[in-house]
Amino acid sequence: MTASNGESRDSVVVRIPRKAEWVAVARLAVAAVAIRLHFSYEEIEDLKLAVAEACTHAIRTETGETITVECEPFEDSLRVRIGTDDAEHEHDHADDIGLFLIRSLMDDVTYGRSGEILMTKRITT
Amino acid sequence: MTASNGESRDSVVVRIPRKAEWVAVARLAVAAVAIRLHFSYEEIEDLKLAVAEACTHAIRTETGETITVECEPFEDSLRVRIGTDDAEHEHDHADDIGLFLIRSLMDDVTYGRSGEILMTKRITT
Amino acid sequence: MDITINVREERKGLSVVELAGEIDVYTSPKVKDAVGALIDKGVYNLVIDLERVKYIDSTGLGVLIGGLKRVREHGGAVSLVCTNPQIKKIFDITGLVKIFGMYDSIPAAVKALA
Amino acid sequence: MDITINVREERKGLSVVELAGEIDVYTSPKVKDAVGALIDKGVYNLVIDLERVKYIDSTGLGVLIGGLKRVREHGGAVSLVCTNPQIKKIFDITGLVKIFGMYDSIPAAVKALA
Ligand SMILES: Nc1ncnc2c1ncn2[C@@H]1O[C@H](COP(=O)(O)OP(=O)(O)O)[C@@H](O)[C@H]1O
Ligand SMILES: Nc1ncnc2c1ncn2[C@@H]1O[C@H](COP(=O)(O)OP(=O)(O)O)[C@@H](O)[C@H]1O
Repeated sequence: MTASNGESRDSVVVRIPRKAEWVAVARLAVAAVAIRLHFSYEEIEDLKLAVAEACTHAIRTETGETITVECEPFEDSLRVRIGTDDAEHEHDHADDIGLFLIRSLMDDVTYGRSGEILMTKRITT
Repeated sequence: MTASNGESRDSVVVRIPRKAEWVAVARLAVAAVAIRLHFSYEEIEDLKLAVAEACTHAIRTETGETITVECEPFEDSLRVRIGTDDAEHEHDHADDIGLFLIRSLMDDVTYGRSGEILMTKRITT
Repeated sequence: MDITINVREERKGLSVVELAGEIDVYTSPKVKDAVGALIDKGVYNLVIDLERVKYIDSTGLGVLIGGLKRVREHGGAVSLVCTNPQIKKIFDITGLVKIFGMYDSIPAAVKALA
Repeated sequence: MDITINVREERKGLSVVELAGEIDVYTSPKVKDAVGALIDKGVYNLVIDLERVKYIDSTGLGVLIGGLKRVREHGGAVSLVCTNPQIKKIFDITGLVKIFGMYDSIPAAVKALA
């Protein structure tokens, strides 16, 4: 399902209120995970943008109180799962610039049944 | 119990593996929350250090797989609760430099029954 | 994590909007308000200086596109000043580089609106 | 979020350890190893340059204290170079400023070990 090889090591989870003011916290936390995994500067910027776009999408088109961002590091990649605490409604993944950017910047993107976005970025060394 | 006034607004939660390599992620995530709350540069550095010391304490003297850092913003302060997912053992809050630094840098510190550390930093404007 | 906005009138009907910081879902409404206020005052030629912008996402792009649409209705235009490769990349990927004029300096961007 | 360590021999038995980055529970073992290796080689006078250290916590302090204890057993000493107020504050709070010599420059720190 993803382009990653190897077992996942540890996961880092960040939960923020589903509000614009907290998106920067999710973005920076994922950047910190990516720094630890030795992603390049440009890859980290790509990840930050993709995470922000997924959070913005959750704020604009999903419902629920919180957004959960789960970072699963693999040997050669980072998988990020972004979803809300409310899976009980219709999900709109109609295309907009945000989703287009996610697909452009990440190596693998899937939309989960419950409205979540699962995306993987490979580490190019 | 704490020195804070006002209702808590939103909480931000970060969960990391109880391993040294992930402490920096918790530290940076709390710093990002503190930036949003307009803490001063020096206060943010104090908070980062206190969070790192609490995580280091959890790594050295507690058990469990993960460390959870919960940030609860109030009007005039930030309360941070740091604990592990294992509350089933004896807790050692014997004094060391780390706990001493936490008490020096934060405005209010309490040790929870299940080994967690609850600490509050006020925003001085 | 926040945005600073400075507006400077270059000449009648042409202003330079200098943005500094991060343009995201939280801060872009402030940019939208600042650009909207200028257009409401009849300023239809805008240079938007992104040199000190460290981060922009689709909400920021949306604000710029919205501004461009509004000024075009009055025969105006928007020129961007941007040399940061990470930010240029986002305009490249989305194809917006073809819709906005993008320049390396404020004088070049102003000249393009002459 | 990582640490860079550079060791330079100033003269026989006196080395300058230049640290850059963050010294925390993850990176301090690297500092401990570097300092330990010097002491094992018989270098008992150490200048530890913290000018490019952006962050230090109790694990970093522990490594410095541990190094100081070991060199003192051989009549040596440790001088720190540090002007960053946030880092000085931590040495102040813990009282360690009285145990280490703290100086504004490498020459001053070297001189103190003469
Ligand atoms: N690549 C593009 N080129 C030109 N216009 C675009 C492009 N992508 C999106 N737009 C337009 O920009 C505007 C803002 O887009 P977007 O931020 O995705 O949605 P929203 O309108 O919900 O903010 C929309 O009117 C959209 O049609
Ligand atoms: N203020 C201080 N002054 C002098 N020595 C100290 C001070 N605080 C701690 N120490 C000593 O520094 C060493 C390291 O302390 P610490 O990092 O707290 O514990 P650990 O030994 O578990 O790493 C210990 O030997 C301790 O006795």
